[in-house]
Amino acid sequence: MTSTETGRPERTAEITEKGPAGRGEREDEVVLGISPAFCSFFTKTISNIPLAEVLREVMAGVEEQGVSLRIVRVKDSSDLAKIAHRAARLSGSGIGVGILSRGTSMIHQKDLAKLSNLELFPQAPLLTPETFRAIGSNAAQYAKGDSPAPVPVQNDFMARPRYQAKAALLHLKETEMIEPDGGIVELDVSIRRAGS
Amino acid sequence: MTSTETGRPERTAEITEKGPAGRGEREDEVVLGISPAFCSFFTKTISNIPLAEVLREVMAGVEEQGVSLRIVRVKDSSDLAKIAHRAARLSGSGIGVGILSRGTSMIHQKDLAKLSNLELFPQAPLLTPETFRAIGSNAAQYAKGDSPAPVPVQNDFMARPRYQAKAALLHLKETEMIEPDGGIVELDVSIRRAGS
Amino acid sequence: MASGAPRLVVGVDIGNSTTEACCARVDDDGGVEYLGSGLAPTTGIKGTPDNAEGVRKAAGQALADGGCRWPDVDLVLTNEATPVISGLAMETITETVVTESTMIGHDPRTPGGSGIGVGTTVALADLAERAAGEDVLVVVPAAEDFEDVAEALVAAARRGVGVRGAILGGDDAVLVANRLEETLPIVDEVTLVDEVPLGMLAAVEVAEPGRTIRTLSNSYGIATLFDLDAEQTKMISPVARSLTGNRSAVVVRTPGGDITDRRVPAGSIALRGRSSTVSVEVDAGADEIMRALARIRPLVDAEGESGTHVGGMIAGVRDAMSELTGQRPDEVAIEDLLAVDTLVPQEVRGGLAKEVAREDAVLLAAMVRTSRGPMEQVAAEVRRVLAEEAQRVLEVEIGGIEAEMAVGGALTTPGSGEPIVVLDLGGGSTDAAHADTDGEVYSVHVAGAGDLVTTLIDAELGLDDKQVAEEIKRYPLAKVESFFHVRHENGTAQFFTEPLAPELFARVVVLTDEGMHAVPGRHDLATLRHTRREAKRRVFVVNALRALEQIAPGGTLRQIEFVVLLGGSALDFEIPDMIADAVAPHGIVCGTGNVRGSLGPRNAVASGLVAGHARGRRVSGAA
Amino acid sequence: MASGAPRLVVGVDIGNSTTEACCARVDDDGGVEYLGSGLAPTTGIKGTPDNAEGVRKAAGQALADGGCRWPDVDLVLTNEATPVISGLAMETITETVVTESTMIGHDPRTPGGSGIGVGTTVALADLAERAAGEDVLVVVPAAEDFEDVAEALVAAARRGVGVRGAILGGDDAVLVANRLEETLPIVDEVTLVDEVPLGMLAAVEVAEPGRTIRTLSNSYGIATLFDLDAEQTKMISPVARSLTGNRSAVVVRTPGGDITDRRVPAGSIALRGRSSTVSVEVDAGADEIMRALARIRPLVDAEGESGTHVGGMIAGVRDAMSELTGQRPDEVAIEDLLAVDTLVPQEVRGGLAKEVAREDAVLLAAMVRTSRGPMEQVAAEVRRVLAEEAQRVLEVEIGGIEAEMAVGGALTTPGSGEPIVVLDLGGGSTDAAHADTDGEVYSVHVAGAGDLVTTLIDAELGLDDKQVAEEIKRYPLAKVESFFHVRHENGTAQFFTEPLAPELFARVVVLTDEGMHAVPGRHDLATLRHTRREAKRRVFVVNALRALEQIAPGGTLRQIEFVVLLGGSALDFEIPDMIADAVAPHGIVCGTGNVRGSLGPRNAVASGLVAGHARGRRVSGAA
Ligand SMILES: Nc1ncnc2c1ncn2[C@@H]1O[C@H](COP(=O)(O)OP(=O)(O)O)[C@@H](O)[C@H]1O
Ligand SMILES: Nc1ncnc2c1ncn2[C@@H]1O[C@H](COP(=O)(O)OP(=O)(O)O)[C@@H](O)[C@H]1O
Ligand SMILES: [Mg+2]
Ligand SMILES: [Mg+2]
Repeated sequence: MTSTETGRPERTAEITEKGPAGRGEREDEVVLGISPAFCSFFTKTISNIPLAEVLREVMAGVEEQGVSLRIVRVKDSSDLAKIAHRAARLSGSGIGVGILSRGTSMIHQKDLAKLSNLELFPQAPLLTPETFRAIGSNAAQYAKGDSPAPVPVQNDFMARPRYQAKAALLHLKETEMIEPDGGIVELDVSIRRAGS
Repeated sequence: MTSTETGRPERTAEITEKGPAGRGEREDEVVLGISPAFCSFFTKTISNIPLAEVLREVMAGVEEQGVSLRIVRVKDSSDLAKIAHRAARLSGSGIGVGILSRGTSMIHQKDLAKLSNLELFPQAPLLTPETFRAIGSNAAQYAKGDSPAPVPVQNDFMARPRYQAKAALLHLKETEMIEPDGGIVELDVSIRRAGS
Repeated sequence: MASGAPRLVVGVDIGNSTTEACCARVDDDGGVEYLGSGLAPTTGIKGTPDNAEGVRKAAGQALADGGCRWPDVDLVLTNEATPVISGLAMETITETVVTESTMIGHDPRTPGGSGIGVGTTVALADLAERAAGEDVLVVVPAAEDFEDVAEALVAAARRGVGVRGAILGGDDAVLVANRLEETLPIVDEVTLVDEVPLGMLAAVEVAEPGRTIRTLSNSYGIATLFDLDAEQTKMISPVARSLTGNRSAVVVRTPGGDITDRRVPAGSIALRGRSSTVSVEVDAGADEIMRALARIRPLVDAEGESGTHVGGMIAGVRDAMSELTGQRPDEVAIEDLLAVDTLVPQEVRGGLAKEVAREDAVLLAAMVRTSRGPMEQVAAEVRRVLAEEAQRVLEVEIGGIEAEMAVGGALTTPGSGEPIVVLDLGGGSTDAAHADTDGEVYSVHVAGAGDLVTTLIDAELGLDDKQVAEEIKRYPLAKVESFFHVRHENGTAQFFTEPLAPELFARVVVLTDEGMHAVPGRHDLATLRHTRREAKRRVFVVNALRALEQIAPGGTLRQIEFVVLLGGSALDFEIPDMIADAVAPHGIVCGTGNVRGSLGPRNAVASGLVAGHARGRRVSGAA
Repeated sequence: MASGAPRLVVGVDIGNSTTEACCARVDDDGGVEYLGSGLAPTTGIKGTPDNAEGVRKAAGQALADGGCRWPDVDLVLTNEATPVISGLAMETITETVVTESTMIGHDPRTPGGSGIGVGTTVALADLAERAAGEDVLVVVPAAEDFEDVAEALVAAARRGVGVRGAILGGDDAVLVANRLEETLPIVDEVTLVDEVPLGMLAAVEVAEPGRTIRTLSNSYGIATLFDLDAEQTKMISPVARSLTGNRSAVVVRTPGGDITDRRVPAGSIALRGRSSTVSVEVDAGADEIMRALARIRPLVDAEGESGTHVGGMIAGVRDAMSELTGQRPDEVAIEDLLAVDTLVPQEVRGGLAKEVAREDAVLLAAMVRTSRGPMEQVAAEVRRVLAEEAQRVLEVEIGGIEAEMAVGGALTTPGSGEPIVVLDLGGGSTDAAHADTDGEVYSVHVAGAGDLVTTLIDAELGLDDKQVAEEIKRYPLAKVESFFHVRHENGTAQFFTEPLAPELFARVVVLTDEGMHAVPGRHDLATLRHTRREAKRRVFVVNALRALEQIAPGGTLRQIEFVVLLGGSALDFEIPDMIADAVAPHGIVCGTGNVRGSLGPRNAVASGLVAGHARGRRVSGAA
């Protein structure tokens, strides 16, 4: 069930760059790292959830837990582990979230090896807006020192072959959008209802 | 009672620079920041405690608590609050110690305002080797999340006028030694018994 | 018994959980040289031929440990192995039931705002119709978007509607609260929000972080808000009680609805002693049951009132015992009972938000001593199995009385002396044996030991996983605070140079011998620790004291000088200290046994068997 | 009483700690309209003319609150103010004394290494002389440098000396351990290290972080190490007990020395009832004393055995009371006692490392009702003071019986009804009043209330600061984990945008109404919380139950339907919940009062005075 099917009002993300991202000082923050083409070239995940909706849900999940969020764009990589790990290392709490344009996501922690993670959501086609809310919520709970139950991930072996080709294409495009010298920039994100 | 009076064997500090100091990753570390002329131009505190002894005691105080220590030299300032605060901001635990050549010391934490501090030892003439041990010990305890009782500081109003002139001179010299572009460098310190 | 060269003797103790063995050289004049010892899980039910495999393993270990070989064994001694089996049953005796639709707060993790709000419940969809000046609490389905909700609330408030709080289906309370113009109490995650009755007077309370609600947990607080009379206040009083300790709550006043703190008709239990029978209501609680038991001791049998919960409990224990032992259920006699009061988490019946209440329950551990088992059959099977090992027929004898052997083994603990009491803290039962200075031994078995502790931990934490409960019982706890450090139960931090595994991050862990294991669920360290220690106290401290009372000369604990703790649960990291603390005021030296100065609380009976044999040799040699 | 226009009436309740007031318009036919209320600390001892100042302040507040002026007041009613005064005394009844030089471990914060080592104590200076093969524990003065110490230990070990551990004067254990070639247990911060006897067999044990020692805390463990016989083990057993729960310990075996867990001869207390006197040993503990008291209730007076500790305690209470009231000490009668078992930290006598042991103590709270005070003098002084305010003579009357007034006030709590019990949880005493449906009131005062809780917290934590103890009692705790967040008692984190004050960093804090205050000392949050809750339970739950038993019809709590909690301690954030939990099994509705639907547990007597007056008016009007 994608968000467009639930009849949610259409929303757009207004994103402005604020300059190179620094390391956060607040211990109650989560940093969300998005990929080069997220909300720029791409506007929907592989299963057609608007990326504005994805951002909004992660933001809401974090806010409900009373934790603050910074959003950064990792311009020089399309590697999810790298994006999430860098977000974690910029985060005052050490907790970061990475999301690729196609929807694949990961919760990371600064002291973990890059190739490890706290929670991984590999099957983008199965992720719903509720999953993104839960990802934000869990990341925020880790940041507070709580012990959240991992977000349940569905597993659908049928989904893989069906989406594999599309995923490969999306990845190619994402990788094309890399700016090798772009570094990590901090973003100002505001989500508006379309037309308002 | 200074260390030389207690008949301690003479010790020297062998200090080598390892390059610009980075932010620590370990949560169980304390960073000790020393001033420009510490163990270079000066070898003793205002009350004639060898600076090698000062370093050794702080190192021992930290080690006894099972915490690790990095030592850095802040080359571009002779301001104690600045030195201690910078050390704290480089420290993985957020706890730093600053010491000036004349002995004045401070325990700082990264989130505190620069002009604030956790513990301040303003009267250098009254500090003994035991105080420096206790400073290391308390800094390490803060790093572990314990709540140490602040190190008791003596207060001797007679000491001030007696040492004031000397302190001013020392400060002048320390300030002269500043290298404005020197930044903060990480040090390798080894303390040896003289002659060994 | 022929005298002559030293003989290689193996002693074997078949326990309910563990089979222990030792081997020793016993010389002509009764001198014993212990050579090795071994331990293996008991195979099959204690006292059945299945035990032989466990014996083979434990004895084999003991021989290997002593550098001996099977063919050189002269004699194998086993304990009597009368099975003492215990069964457990638990029943809740209270149950929180919500009738009609009065709702109780369920303490969501992230309520919004703070304060207390009183008003009439109104559906979000109907909010636009409410008139200015009306006090309302807005009820919001889970599917609604937080922005829309906040907008609607703000619009209504601007129109002059007295919006006093909100009740949300989704986890949106903070999101909504952050978008309002004033601070309102908001409770969320109300799963069955669609069943919240509309048009009713209701109250929402949210406390500041770290605090608990003060008004809705006070009967008179609710009475004040809803203008209740004394009769109505009596009805609402269980609501207030069930909200105690919450950070947030909702109470809806429905004309017919209320919450009952129903006591389940648990029934009574009849305790038959030698001369009289006492009947006691189970819902009077564990203390009352144990007092009744003390009055009629020794217990001959216990019966549960048929058609009641306790009837089912006792019948269940009896059936299980009968199945295990092959005796007819009516032949099974319950010789001891331990009742323990406990609180178990249960979902509130009729609740609207999957509320969980901690209900009172009574747990009964029953101990049954079966008719003396066909020990000769066990010995025959052991003989058969060991003949395979030795490649010849081995002499296998059934040794002396278990309690005497235990005392004999315990007395090899340095520093112990007579009059001594041995407390064997096993899995199913706690066994005490007293030897006076004449060597006269008297013993008693009481129901409940290590396995009951595990069961209590499992039930009280709602784990439904015996293995996890067993680990919580056995090992200290810590909280993983970062990838490089944990904070121990006692508040000290420990740092590591290698990062901990990702699945341990932010979890409470048990520090097992094989490393840290994360404890599943959301219990915090303090709760886990409290539960663990209370379970141990209620089983082992209670049992130690009542076993000692039954066995001490004249029932006076002061007559005992030494207590030696044996058995698997004496290996526990805190049970021995708890028992020592409890008996200290009676001037008793109490500690974990150290059999033969080196084996800790293990191997007492096996060692005692060999020692008893050697004494026999000495006596017969002297004769 | 003249009937006519509505009158402005002020009700005043002079309590031991607090003076409360209200003002109301009482009309001709007994209708009451409450206008305002006020509260001030009581000035002077309750029942003395000094109280007038507090009355002026409280009543002035009430008038201001109600928008009234002094000149318009028609009548001031005060309570009877019979002083019920309570005194406290505490004595330890055990004392750990180290004779000669056996040493006990004192749990330094940073011991070194781990494991257990046994050997002969040898001074560092003499280590070079020890022969290879000898097992030694090295005793090191505080002034030695850790590098020198480590070098000496390594050198000796290389020579083949069995260096098994070390005992250090300074805080150097980890430093030394880090410089050795093998892991050895090292205990440090042994203040009186120079007094450790040399040439004696000793053992050092250090557990892994987060664990506690297992061998030296077990009597048989020590017996095994030192090869003790049963008699010697009995002697050493208090040592093992005192080491329980430590992470490290040292035990030195000295021929004559040992540790006694001496019971202080506390003496006995004679409780005189109406018909009989019972004598009970204080060191039998609080439960025994309270059981004896229940047997002879009502208490007429209590006497302590002269020449003993308790004799001194009771005499002290009596003297203090006599000084307060001006009665002769022998006229002072103790009408109730509350005994509480407690543990207080005390330095071990004869210890070598400032070891602190938690000693058993009994705390006695005594309640004395003085002969009815010269209430007319109080009224006269109140009249004089208030005349200043009103610029004319005011009518000041002594109102009805306090208990009746309290019931009257409590019944203004919404939802309450008769049969009601009022529990006034004050500072010095817990007062209960029962009114049956005929309005018959019976009351009882029992010793011990909020001030006793504060005293217990103060003593058990070794704070020696009543103000800090009072804050720990009143407010929830949190741990400051960074400059931007705290973790609350319940485990939840709360973040702040502004950094907290430096002096709060890493401390346990109380969340007072004026912000966070750091708790001095090294107690962790769990200990503080446990101490706080236990103190409240032992005073208020115990007192609530015994007061209710004394006052309930037929002593049966089931006969009570409503309990309304009043007084300062009913404002506590957890005491009312604890009492409600304790009485819930008896089917009682219990909660904090809400006088006149808005004042919470305050102002009951003051309001009751006015209500009583109004009733009188109505009756006289009707007559
Ligand atoms: N290291 C340990 N710590 C705590 N409990 C233990 C330990 N080892 C075994 N136990 C407990 O001991 C009990 C079994 O005791 P054991 O003496 O082996 O049984 P039995 O005497 O019935 O054969 C079990 O409840 C088990 O959990
Ligand atoms: N907010 C509060 N929380 C907990 N205890 C309180 C609070 N306010 C007062 N107390 C306690 O109430 C007691 C005094 O009660 P009070 O009714 O004023 O005394 P009295 O009836 O003796 O005049 C003191 O022990 C004080 O610590
Ligand atoms: Mg929420
Ligand atoms: Mg140390």
